[in-house]
Amino acid sequence: MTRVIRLEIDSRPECIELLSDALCGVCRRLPATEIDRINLAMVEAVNNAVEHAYRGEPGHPVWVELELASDHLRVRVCDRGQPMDPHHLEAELIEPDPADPATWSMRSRGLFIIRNCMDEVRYETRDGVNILAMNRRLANDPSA
Amino acid sequence: MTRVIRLEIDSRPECIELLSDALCGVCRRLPATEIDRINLAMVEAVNNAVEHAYRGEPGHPVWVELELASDHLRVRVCDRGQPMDPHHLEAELIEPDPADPATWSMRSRGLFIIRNCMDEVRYETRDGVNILAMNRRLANDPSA
Amino acid sequence: MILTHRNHHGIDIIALSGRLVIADVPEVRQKLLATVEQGNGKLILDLAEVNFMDSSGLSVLVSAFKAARAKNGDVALLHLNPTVRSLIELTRLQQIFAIFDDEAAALTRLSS
Amino acid sequence: MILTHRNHHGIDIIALSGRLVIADVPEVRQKLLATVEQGNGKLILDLAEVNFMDSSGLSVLVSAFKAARAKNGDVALLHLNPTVRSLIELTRLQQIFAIFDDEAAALTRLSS
Ligand SMILES: Nc1ncnc2c1ncn2[C@@H]1O[C@H](COP(=O)(O)OP(=O)(O)O)[C@@H](O)[C@H]1O
Ligand SMILES: Nc1ncnc2c1ncn2[C@@H]1O[C@H](COP(=O)(O)OP(=O)(O)O)[C@@H](O)[C@H]1O
Repeated sequence: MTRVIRLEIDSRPECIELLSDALCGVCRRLPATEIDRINLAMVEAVNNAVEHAYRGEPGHPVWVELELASDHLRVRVCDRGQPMDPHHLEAELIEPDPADPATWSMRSRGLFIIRNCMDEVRYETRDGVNILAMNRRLANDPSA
Repeated sequence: MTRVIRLEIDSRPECIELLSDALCGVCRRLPATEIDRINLAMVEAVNNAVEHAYRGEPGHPVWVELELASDHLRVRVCDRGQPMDPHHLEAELIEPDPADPATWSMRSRGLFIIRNCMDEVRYETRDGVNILAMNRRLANDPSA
Repeated sequence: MILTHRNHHGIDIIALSGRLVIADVPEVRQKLLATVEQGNGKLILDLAEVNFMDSSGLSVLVSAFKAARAKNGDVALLHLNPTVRSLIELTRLQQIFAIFDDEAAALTRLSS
Repeated sequence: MILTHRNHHGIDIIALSGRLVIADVPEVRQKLLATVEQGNGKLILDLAEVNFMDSSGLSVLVSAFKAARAKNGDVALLHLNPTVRSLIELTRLQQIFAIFDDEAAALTRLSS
């Protein structure tokens, strides 16, 4: 049986923790390492919606749809801000080299982290809503 | 600093647990007995939205707004179904009497429970949205 | 929701677990009413593993009580955790349910 | 977010706690950069009490590292819990940060 809950906050950094807390509550039956990676992927996607899609402006909705099924958890992070160039999704990690200051990058790790935490990641814009849809296959049924 | 998160489900009984889990996650810093009573009040209000406002029909939105402040937690349970006669809010508990089968009531405890778990309870309908607004004063800051 | 069902000298002992809420009410109500109907109407509900109950859960307990009384039986509640106990006390249902922490005591009460 | 700050023979030791995420980044970045600026650029970050970090938290660590290197200093990370450690390793930042489970070892490294 598939069940869905939608979590919505205002685009303010201090509200992102509420999404984390709600997600961790909803996922409480999963193993802790599984919750950690799903939470991290969600936080990175929400950070991007707040920072990039809305350019750090508060007063806009960011919402997360959690779809719980017996064998997967789908997380959709949605905003109505500026769409992302989907090429960003494929960017590779810059290997940090202690001898080369140019590799000491302060940015561009979020989407790499998301791709590594989740099994499938897609981005689309539909009717003015940007959706980063992530899927995680599960061994343990989160609703059992 | 006041923060708000909105939690939304479809009006199906099996989704109500997701609201409980999300609420307990968001309130995790409160004492367990405090979480219990806030959760119970929310569940009773959501039950009523699903059972009465939507007459048990799935396919309609039920949402909960949680407003966390340093000294209170406000919970608003909202639906777009049939409004409630606000007099129900004042109904007293029927004292169960082992000698009197007429007092073995199967219903009418939800709103009594809500009033007892929370410090203030109000009901209003605005622009087609029914809102059961509940407030709980807190000794411990849930966001600290 | 239903954990186990056993019968001890004509007294049905049913242990529930998890949440006793609207989503589980139809299944649990049906099970309890069928048990009362097929048995003597003497029922012990072990709620040790029930960690959350709402008013729809209370209504299931009351409907089992009604059915049991119609057969001159009774319902006893066993092993309430603090959350469930405070809900029962808030709604004064301890006035119609016998409540025990000890199964032997509940059995003695229902045997009499 | 900042728990404590002490100085041990010219090496700054800062312990952070809780979540190191976007909401906390401005405050923490400012504190770390001010510490590097006022000190020798030798910094130990004790992350024992940090239970969650995102990429904005990583960026703060990297900006402290850049500032420290600009003064010929260095940054060592101490007491990573498994969640934080796996994030550091996923993003290969263990290639630029010295990581220790033992404060004495971190102090020895930064003293050299
Ligand atoms: N939701 C978004 N909307 C618009 N642009 C985005 C979004 N997410 C990411 N981007 C763009 O993709 C780039 C890489 O994102 P990311 O890997 O998360 O790292 P960072 O956000 O730290 O730069 C960002 O710098 C930004 O230009
Ligand atoms: N959200 C609602 N919308 C419409 N009617 C409601 C709503 N909530 C409660 N009611 C009415 O108030 C009555 C008492 O509600 P309650 O105390 O929760 O007990 P119960 O739902 O078990 O009857 C219900 O039987 C119903 O008639």
